[in-house]
Order: sequence, then structure tokens, then C-alpha cells
Amino acid sequence: MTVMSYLGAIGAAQREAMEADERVIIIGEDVEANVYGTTGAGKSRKDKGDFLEMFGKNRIRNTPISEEGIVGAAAGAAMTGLRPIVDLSYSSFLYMAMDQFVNQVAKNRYMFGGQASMPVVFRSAMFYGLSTGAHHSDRPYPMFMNVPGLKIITPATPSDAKGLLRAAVDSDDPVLTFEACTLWGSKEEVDEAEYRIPLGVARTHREGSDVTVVAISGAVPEAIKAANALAEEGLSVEVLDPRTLVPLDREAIVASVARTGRLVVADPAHRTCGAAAEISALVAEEAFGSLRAPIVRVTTPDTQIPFSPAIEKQLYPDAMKIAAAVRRVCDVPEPAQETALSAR
Amino acid sequence: MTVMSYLGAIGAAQREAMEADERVIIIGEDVEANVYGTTGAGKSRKDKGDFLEMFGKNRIRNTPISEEGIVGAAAGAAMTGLRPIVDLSYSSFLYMAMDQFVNQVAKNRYMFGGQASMPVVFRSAMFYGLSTGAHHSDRPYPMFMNVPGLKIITPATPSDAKGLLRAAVDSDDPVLTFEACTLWGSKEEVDEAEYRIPLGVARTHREGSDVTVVAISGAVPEAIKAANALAEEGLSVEVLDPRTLVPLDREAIVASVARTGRLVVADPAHRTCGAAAEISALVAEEAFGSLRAPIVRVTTPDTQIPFSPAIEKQLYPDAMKIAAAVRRVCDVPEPAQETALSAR
Amino acid sequence: MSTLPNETLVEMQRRMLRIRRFDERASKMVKRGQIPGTVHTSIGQEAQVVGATMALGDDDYMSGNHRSHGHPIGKGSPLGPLMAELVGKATGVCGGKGGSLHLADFNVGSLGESGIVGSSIPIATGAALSSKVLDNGRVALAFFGDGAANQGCLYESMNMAGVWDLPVIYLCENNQYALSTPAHTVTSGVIAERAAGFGMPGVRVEDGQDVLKVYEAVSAAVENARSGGGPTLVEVITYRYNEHSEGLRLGTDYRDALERESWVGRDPILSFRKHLVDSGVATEDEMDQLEIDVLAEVEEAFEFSQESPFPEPEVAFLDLYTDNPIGAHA
Amino acid sequence: MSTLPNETLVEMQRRMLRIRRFDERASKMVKRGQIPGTVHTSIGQEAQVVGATMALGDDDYMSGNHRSHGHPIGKGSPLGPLMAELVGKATGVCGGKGGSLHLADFNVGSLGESGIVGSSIPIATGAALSSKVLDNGRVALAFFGDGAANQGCLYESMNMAGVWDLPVIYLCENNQYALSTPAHTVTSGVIAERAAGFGMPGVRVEDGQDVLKVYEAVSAAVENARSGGGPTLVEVITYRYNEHSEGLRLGTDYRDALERESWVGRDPILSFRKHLVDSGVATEDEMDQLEIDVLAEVEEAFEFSQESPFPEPEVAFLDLYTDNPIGAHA
Ligand SMILES: Cc1ncc(C[n+]2csc(CCOP(=O)(O)OP(=O)(O)O)c2C)c(N)n1
Ligand SMILES: Cc1ncc(C[n+]2csc(CCOP(=O)(O)OP(=O)(O)O)c2C)c(N)n1
Ligand SMILES: [Mg+2]
Ligand SMILES: [Mg+2]
Repeated sequence: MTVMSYLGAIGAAQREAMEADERVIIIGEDVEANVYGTTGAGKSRKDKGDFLEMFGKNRIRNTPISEEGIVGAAAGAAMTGLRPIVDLSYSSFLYMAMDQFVNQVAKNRYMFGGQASMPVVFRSAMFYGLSTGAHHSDRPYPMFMNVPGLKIITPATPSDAKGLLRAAVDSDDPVLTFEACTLWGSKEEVDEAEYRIPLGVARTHREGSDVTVVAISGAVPEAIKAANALAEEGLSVEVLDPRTLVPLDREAIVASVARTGRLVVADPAHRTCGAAAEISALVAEEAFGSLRAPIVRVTTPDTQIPFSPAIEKQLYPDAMKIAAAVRRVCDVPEPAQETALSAR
Repeated sequence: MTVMSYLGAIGAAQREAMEADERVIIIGEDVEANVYGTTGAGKSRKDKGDFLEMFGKNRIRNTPISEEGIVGAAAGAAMTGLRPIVDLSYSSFLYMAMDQFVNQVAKNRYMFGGQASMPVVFRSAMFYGLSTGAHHSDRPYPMFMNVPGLKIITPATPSDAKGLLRAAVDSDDPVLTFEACTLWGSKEEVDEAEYRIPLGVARTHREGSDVTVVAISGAVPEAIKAANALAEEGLSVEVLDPRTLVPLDREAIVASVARTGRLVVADPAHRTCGAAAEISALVAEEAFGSLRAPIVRVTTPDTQIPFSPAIEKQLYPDAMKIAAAVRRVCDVPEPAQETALSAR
Repeated sequence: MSTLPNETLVEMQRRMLRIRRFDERASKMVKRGQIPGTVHTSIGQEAQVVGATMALGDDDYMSGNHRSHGHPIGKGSPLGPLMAELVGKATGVCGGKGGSLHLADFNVGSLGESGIVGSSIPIATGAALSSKVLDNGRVALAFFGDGAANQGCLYESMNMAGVWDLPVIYLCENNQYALSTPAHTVTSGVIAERAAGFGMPGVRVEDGQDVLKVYEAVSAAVENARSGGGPTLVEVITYRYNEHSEGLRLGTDYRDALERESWVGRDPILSFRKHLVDSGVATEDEMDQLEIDVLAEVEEAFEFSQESPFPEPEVAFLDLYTDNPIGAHA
Repeated sequence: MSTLPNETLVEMQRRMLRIRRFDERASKMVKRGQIPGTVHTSIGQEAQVVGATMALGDDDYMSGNHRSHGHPIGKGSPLGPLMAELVGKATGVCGGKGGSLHLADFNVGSLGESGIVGSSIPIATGAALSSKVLDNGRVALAFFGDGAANQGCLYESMNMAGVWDLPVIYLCENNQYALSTPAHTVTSGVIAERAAGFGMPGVRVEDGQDVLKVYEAVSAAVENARSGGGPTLVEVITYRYNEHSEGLRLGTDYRDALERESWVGRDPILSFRKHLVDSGVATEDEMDQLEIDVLAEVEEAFEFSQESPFPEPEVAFLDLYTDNPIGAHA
């Protein structure tokens, strides 16, 4: 075990995969120079882009700025023997390649009756909360969840990032990974040896009996913070991270709500048709009998993201909002005095 | 009043709008030749493409096959004084222009602090159930619902199509309209005079007291059919069509469920993060106290669409499936004998 | 091109005939309701298709578009599973999941036709990238129309292929119309001349009805690609005899009746037959026999398509992912 | 170009200076934490920006990209609201909602800078379409970089503009790098030469550090567009002095230190000052005064940005739609 940052864990998983299989290549804009810090063997961007030295220009490929072409070329390459990892840098750039994602990457295996396999990973970082403005603040995984044929992971910790990304590269199906920049700084003990976390298995970060909080991506640490604070108020909060949105660990979610009888979903995506909507609808259908309170979603509201630091941060799910939602479903009043959370 | 088909109503609304305002133009592939039958003053495709004669080449513009360029150009034109109607033919082609939809059409007004206005309508037809295969069978409105800044309409009858489309052209915000091909043949009495149906107002097709069925687009006639059949079984089914998905008539939906205590949502889109998920989540939060049964979604499952006529039609919400869901939430057994529905 | 062996020349004629007869049959089937939906025939464009596909090796890759039957037939795919696919049968080349617009036969390097105009161009580019990275000597070819030549992904692909010297041929089937739209009304400049700006050769085959001219141009591009010379854009001028798609009845006449007649007058199959006979490659009798053989092949494919079973309902839920049918939640 | 009035020449220098000083100030502010996020400076590229913007009329339209401050400044936008926008203040040109990457000032025809590379090129094309349909004589210009020149939407736009003879100029700011990537490693062919294949003139301004050369080329394109001659692609060779964005510390040296020095050695502002003085357009004293004036303007803009209030929280929920804030459901 060694302490790794979130970005370091991603670098480590990519390095492992590159070493294990010659068919794995990395393509993307500025990957040679390790601009985003994940093609440098897990080291920070200050270090040399040593993937280039280790694996050479044939396998580490700087691309033109042509997202549609890149995604399509990666799909074509995956159909013919390579296992590309595509670095798309910001999640907001995925829209450029939407046709390729939906009509080629997601559909080809199905449409061709199983002839195609599509072992390709698309990495992108969700920047939000950093005053990057409307063009660089998207959290677009819900629209990809509506596209059958794609798998989607949203690791929330360094160890999940390493194990899930490795499993993604091993998968013979296309996987999109959304990496929240708010998690980049997080560090934890991570196994340096190879390991994989199977897609479709949720992680329970904290057990509890009064309410289930399903939290996604950057909302996970906020939910844990809320749960810790609420414990002081006498509320027992279970925090569950699906980790992969497709396939979704429906059983774990339903089982948890069956125990607690209450559900809050914390999801940094926009509200309408977001991941939180899906999880809520799942529970409203499959665990209705256990439900003792309304299901509350804590999401980013349906507004675009403003640049000004004075008005941006209020928009995202944070520990305070999650705690308020938990109190609401548990029918517990807001504490009169300042709490650890409100003082943040 | 006169009898109009769904396509005829769309043609009529476009003609009205073109006549009322010189700034309205129609651009798209093959619009000159009236290939899709809606640029011919509401007549079928057998007629001459008379919009071209009536409005001339300056306002009826055949484009190259360049969806991204077309959508972006329409956005730029809308920001500088025109009010374009963009005919994108099949909904599956919208993905080509996703960046323009999300990053320009939806964001510009917001990002520029209200300087831009974006009066533009994007029309597209959802083909499904007609063996058009995976590339031409999409129903992608849910992913656009997750994009704040867009308005979305899904008219289900000729009169709704005319009034909603006219309101869409009048709107100073961008509106996407999704027209299900399964509705093309439907006919009804439609007011030939100008009228507008405001966006955000649901339509109750049938009142009922036992259960609310919220149905979208092509699922609306199926829901009505189911409701009629179930009446014979003694079940009183309310059928509500939101008609516009953004803005959504949340009040009407919540009020209906508050009365009936039960909800089924019928939505031809894919299940995960679909419109049905949003409506279910809305009710699970805002009408939980009234709910007496699980909320059941009747959607297209999360699979792509196969070509073979032998296996495609089973995938979509139809009257049988809607009726089965209604019986389930009403805790009524499936009828032992054949019903009008199962005999279809 | 007199250096080509006689068998190759006859094989060209055979494949052109296969396309013609297959598409004539498919057209009839659409009209009789034996094929759901529609199909886009390559009738009139056989020389362009076969000249290109036969310039490729068996291991080479190919992607195509909605005008989709000619490409796999030209590449050597057997007719039965293709015809069965058009009908939606379990024995179809895609198990009935694809249909006419999405034929694919990986056994002959056919990576798939695309119903979305332009969308499969990057796929062929990616296949060429595989070939380059794995150094396996394969070449890829992307078929697309004059209409598709205005999709941005073509230029993104061409640029990437140019930068990386990828072994790929961009083959524009310029049949002068995109649905109802004459190419000259929506195309600024000349398609083949777009290559130069992207640092690659651009070739225009003015007589795309001559299979040898097409073969020659594409062969040169393939040779260049295989030897590391990178991509080529080849534009072939040709003509479709039928409507854009079978059964599409447009209210406006966007094509001149005389125009069509003049193209039918220099039919690629009739003229190549004449060439083969005149140059002593084959006799009239042999050519007659070839026609009979191909017709029988198509008839057999038709029978196969009719006798084959439809897929079982659960097939709709398979093949979405490799591991399990998680698409099945309904 | 000796026909240009002296005031115009001095105005060119003023606008170049404004861009330089504004961006120097912005760079400092980023380093001091006075601007959240980052900014992309146009330092070194002022001649290219001003030569292009001053070739446009006041009513003409313009769209831009992430290297965003120079464009509106060049088009005549006042500095205070621009600077306030960079800080996220309510008095910003976009009310604080846009920030550096998304400056827009519709009062001067600035339809918006785009953080998404290439994405605003179709917007300018659409503005030109408006102009054509409404016949109002306006011209539109799209700024984009050498990196953006590989986005497909450029070619879709160029083709459409070519077909419709739209009054639009595609202006490629070739500063020879896209972030860490040298243009020659990701560009096949020559950007300006791509115009020919799309049926329009392509002009390459080799000395993009000479504001008059840029002005001349763009003016000719504008004149041609305004008189119905259609679009032009203009590629200008230039150089950015700073990092891709302020505060970005890359681990690898993708640019040669000497290369930068040689470009600094032919600074567009210093050389134009010399030209103005040598040719008797202005005296050294006048030029000194101009520097002082511009510095004061920038200082004033800075003060304005500091004194202005931040927007109120509810502003985040406004401007999504024209009618009501339906974005507000949280
Ligand atoms: C992205 C996209 N836009 C539009 C269409 C509708 N469409 C199908 S074929 C076609 C014309 C294609 O013309 P061309 O590329 O010249 O091929 P051809 O049919 O002439 O062989 C159009 C517009 C589509 N399938 N995909
Ligand atoms: C669609 C998209 N892809 C990638 C990026 C990330 N990115 C921002 S600027 C840039 C380089 C742009 O280079 P160029 O167009 O030459 O402009 P320059 O910065 O040199 O002025 C990149 C890759 C982006 N913002 N948008
Ligand atoms: Mg064509
Ligand atoms: Mg550059």
C-alpha cells in the first residue's frame, strides 16, 4: 500500500494497463506533454511526461483538436484489435463527439449482431466549482446513461479510481469514466499491486439505519461529511456510492432503502433526468413498500453554470444541503444553533 | 375547423409563422423538395413543395448535410435577427450537432448575461416501430431535458402540434420539437385560424380517479386505448399528456396524483434517466403523501433498437403494457380471458 | 490494366452483376412488402463499387453508408446472409439486428455500413490506425457520398490520417445527388480538390462507370497507403438509376429524365461485358452463363432469406454488452 | 496603405496597446488571485487581432475563442466592463456570468468568445446568414486558432458559406501551437490552402506581427464579402509570448527559448510605434502620451473591477430563458 492521489491512481492504472497489454494505447490532445498529469506515471504535471519515454510515440499519441474524429477513430481501432484509452480532458468536450458515442460506440456491437467488440475507455474530467464558466463546468453523465451500450463509471476515491479504471480497460465494452476535479486532491492508501473493482458493485462508505444517502462522484465526500455531522444530532445515515452508473447496482440500493426506509440522492449533475432521477424512480418502483418518507434529490439545479465565484458554489450539492435533505426526510428540525456544517 | 393530419398541422403552423413574420426562415436538408411533407403547406409529399414558391429561396433554404454547421448557423442567425425553423428530419441526426445544442444554443443567453436571445426552433421526427434500425429509431429527448436552457415539446395530436409549434416559433428561447412518426397518420378537427398553446401546460385527455397515467408523445394514444379498455374492467384511469417536457407542468402532474394516489408513466424513450424517471422522481418527492402504490414506468428498455420486425415492436410502451402496469399499481389481477387489448 | 489476369476481370463482372441483380431483387421485395422499411440500391454505381472493393485485399477493412448492399457484395460477402439480413432473419449477417442500412460482415473486412451520413468515416480511419500501430499491413477504405462530403468528420479524419500517415482511402461516391439535392447546389469547390489542403493526393475519376478506371485509381491509392505513403481522397463520378430509396415517391422532379437516360446509355455492366468480349477475355456464351449463374445465386439467396426463421424475441436483449444483457430492464 | 488617415493609424496602436496592457494586468491579477481560474493572453498577437478587428465596421459581427480579451478590445469594447467580467462582478460585460472565456459585447458586434475550441465558428456563419437574408450589408468574422482549424465544424461552415456566398471571414490565428502541441505535428497540409477546395480564396499573412499587413488582407476580404463576393479564409502567422494560459506550468518544454526571443525581437507594438514615428504620423512624445493614456485606462478598468459589487445569489437563476427562471428548481 502507498498513499496515492486521485490523479496518481489514474496514472497508475493506465501505466499498469499499458504494461500488461501492448494493444492498449493512449490518444488525446496534449497527452505527450502530460498536461493533465495522468500520462506521467501518476506523478504530478511538474514531472516529465514519462509515458512517452516508457511507451513511445506509437502508443502515446497526441491528436489534433478533433474530438469527433478522435472518438470515432478510437472506436474503429477498438473494433480492429487495439484497446485505446482516449483522454478527452474536460467532460464538456464530449458533446463534440456525440454522434460517434451514440451511433457508433454504443450501437455497433448490437447492430452488427455481436460481430464488433468495442474495448475502449473514454476518460474525462468534470470541472466544476472552480470558476471555469459555463463551457467548462459540465457534468454530463446522465445523457450518456440514457444511451444503451455504454458503461459509465464515476469513481469517488483514489482506490476506486485505480481499480475501476483498470477494470474498464479490461472490459470488452466501451466505458466512459467521469472524474470530478473536486476529487483530484484527495489521497488515500492504495494497493500498488494490480487489482480490479468489478463494474456494477456499489460501495457502502458508512452504514446507518435511519436513512440511505446515495451519493455520486464529487457528492460522495460531501455526503460522508454530512453523515458524520448528523451522527452528532443522533441520526444514523448510510452512505452508498454506486461507483458505476451503468451497470447500476440496483440490488444494493434497493436493499439499503429496504432497511432504512428513507432515501436522499446527492448528484452533482443537473436535476432534470439526472442520475438522481433514475435512482429515485428505481426505488419508488422497487422499494415503495419500505419507503417512509418522500425521496429527496439534492442536485445542481437546472441552470447553467455562472462564472462569478460569488454565485457559482451555491449551486452544487454540499454537506449542508445533503444534511438538510436528510433532516427533512427524517422529519427532524433544523438545528437552531450553528453546527459543524454551517460553520464551514 | 377542418380535419388535419399531424403532418398537415405542422405544415400549417409553419406556413402561418412564415406569413406572419418575415424573419422566420426554414432551413434544412431537402426542404425545398418537401421530402418530409411539412414544407408543402401541410399537404402530403405528393404535392408540390409550394413553400418554395410562396416564400422563395431566400427563406426556404436547402442545406448541405452538415448538421453541426446548420444548428450553429441557425443559432448565430437567431442571435442576429432571424427566427429560424430548422428541419433536422430524423431525431437521430441531432447528435451530430450536440456541441452546438449544448454549448451555444442552450448556454449563450445565460453566459452572456442576457445579451443574446435565441428564437429558434429545431424540428425532428422520431421514427420507431417501422424497422428503420438502430440508426434511425432514436427518441433522444431525455438527454436534452438534462440541458438547462432548452425548451422541449412533444405534441401528441394534430391540434397540439399546430398550437405548440406556433408558440414555439413565437418563443424567444430555443425550442426543440420531437414528432413521433407513429402519430403522423392521426387526424382530428383543427382550428384553421391562428392559435397558440402555451408551453408548460399539460392536457388531460381523460379524467379518472383510480390512477394517473402520464403519457408522452407516441405513448399518448396507447394510454388512451388502455384507459378505455380498463374502464370496462371497472378501473377509472386519468390520462395526462404533459405536451411540453421543458417547462414541465409539475403542478398538473402532482395535482392529478394527489387525487388518484397512483402513477404510471408511459414514455417511449429508453428507461434509464428518461422522462419517465424525472416524472416519477418529481412525484416521489412532491406527492409522496398521496401515493398508495409503487410508481411504475412503462418505457422502452435499455437496449438499442433491432431491425427485425419480429423483435422490434415488443420493445415500446403499448396499450397492453400500460394496462398491465395500471392493473399492477391498482392491485387488480390480469383478466383471465382475452380482452380487447390482448386481441389487437 | 491489361496486366490483370482474366479471372480477375471476369470476377469484376461477376461482382457487378451480383450487385445489380441483388439490388433489383431487393427493390422488388420492398415493393412487395417482403422487406420492411426501405433499401438504397447501388444500381448504376456498380463499377464504382467493384473497382474500389476489388482493389482491396481480403484482409483490408472497409466502412460504408446507407447505400449499403454493394459494398459487402463487392468485398466478397456471400449473398444469402445479406439477403436474410434485409428481411430481418436470424440467419442474416447481423442476425437480423442490423437490416439493410447496417450490413456488416467482419469475415470480409466489412466493418459496417452506417445509416448516419458521414458517421462511419472515422471508423475506417481508426481501423487504419490499428493497422499502423500493430504494423499489420492492412489498408482501410471509407465509402461515402457527395452529400457526406460536407460532414465535418471527413475533414477531421483526413487531417488525422494525413498527420499520422494512416493507410486509408477516402472514397467519395459522387452520384451527383444527395436525396433530392443536386451536389453542385450544396458543395462549394470540388471534392477531390479538398485533399490538397489536407496534405494528401486527391484523385477524381471522371468516368466512374468504367470499372477499370476506378480500379486503377484505387489500386494506386492502396499501394501508396500500404507502402507507408499515407491516405488518398478518391472522388468517383457516377450515377444512381433508381430513386434515392426504393418506394420513395418525391413530389418534385429534381432530376431530368433525359439525364438519367444518358447515364443508362453507358451502363457499366453492359459496357464492361462488351469490353471483355471484344478484348477476347471471355466469349458471349461465357458472359451469358455468368448472368445465369449470378441470377441463380441471387435466387438462392432469396430462397434462403425466405426459409430462414425470424430471431426469437429475447434476441432483442442480447449483444448490447459482451458480458451480460443489462439492457433487459424493461 | 499610406492612404489610411493618421487617426486610424494611431487608433491601431492604441488598441494594440490596450490589449497588451490589459492582458499584462490580467496576468498579474491571476497570479495574485484576483481573478479566479485562468486567462489566455493575446500578448504578442496584438497586430493580428487589431489588424482584423479594425478592418471591420462598427456594425459588423465577430465571434471568438478562449484567447478572448483582444477580440472585444480590438472591436472597441470599453475596458471597465471587460475587466469587471474577468473578476466576476455584476458590472461585467456579461454581468459576471461569462468570465474571461465567454466575453461578449453585443454593442460592438461581439457575439461571444467560446471556451469550446471551434464551437463559435458556425455562430459567425449564422450571423452572416442573417445579414444575407435581411440584406443589411453586415459582415461577420470568426476568430479561431491553428488548433481549432482541425475541428470539422470549420469545414461545414466554410462549405455552407461558400454555397450561399455568405459575407464571412474565417480568421485563423496561427500562433503555431495549440496548448503544448506544435501546429505542424497535428496539421496536415497548410491551413490557408484548405480554402481552395471549398471554393473560396485563402490568404496567408506570413508577417502577422505587422498590423498593416493583417489589416490589408482582412480589409480586402471584408470588401469582397460586403460586395457579395462571399467568404474568405485568412491565416495569420503570429506568436504568443506567454504560456497557453496564465499560471499553467507545464513540465515539458515544448517551445524553444530562442524561438520566443526571436519573436519578442520583432514586437508588433514596438515596430509599429517606430513605423508611426519614422513615417511622421506621430511624434515620440505623442507615442509616449498614448502609452500613458492607455495605462491609465487599464488602471481605471482595474479600479472599476475592484470597486464593483459581486452579483446577488439569485442572479445565478436568471437569464436562462427570456420569460421566467424555470432553471430555479433545486
Ligand atoms: C447525419 C445524417 N443526416 C441526414 C441523413 C438523411 N439522409 C440519408 S441519405 C441522405 C443523402 C445522402 O447523400 P450522399 O451522401 O450523396 O449519398 P447517396 O445517397 O447519394 O449515395 C440523407 C440526407 C442521414 N441519414 N444522416
Ligand atoms: C473542443 C475543445 N477541445 C479541447 C479544448 C482544450 N483546449 C483549450 S485551448 C486549446 C488549444 C487551442 O489551440 P488554438 O486553437 O491554436 O488556439 P490558441 O490557444 O493557440 O490561441 C485546447 C486544446 C477545448 N477548450 N475545447
Ligand atoms: Mg450522392
Ligand atoms: Mg494556436
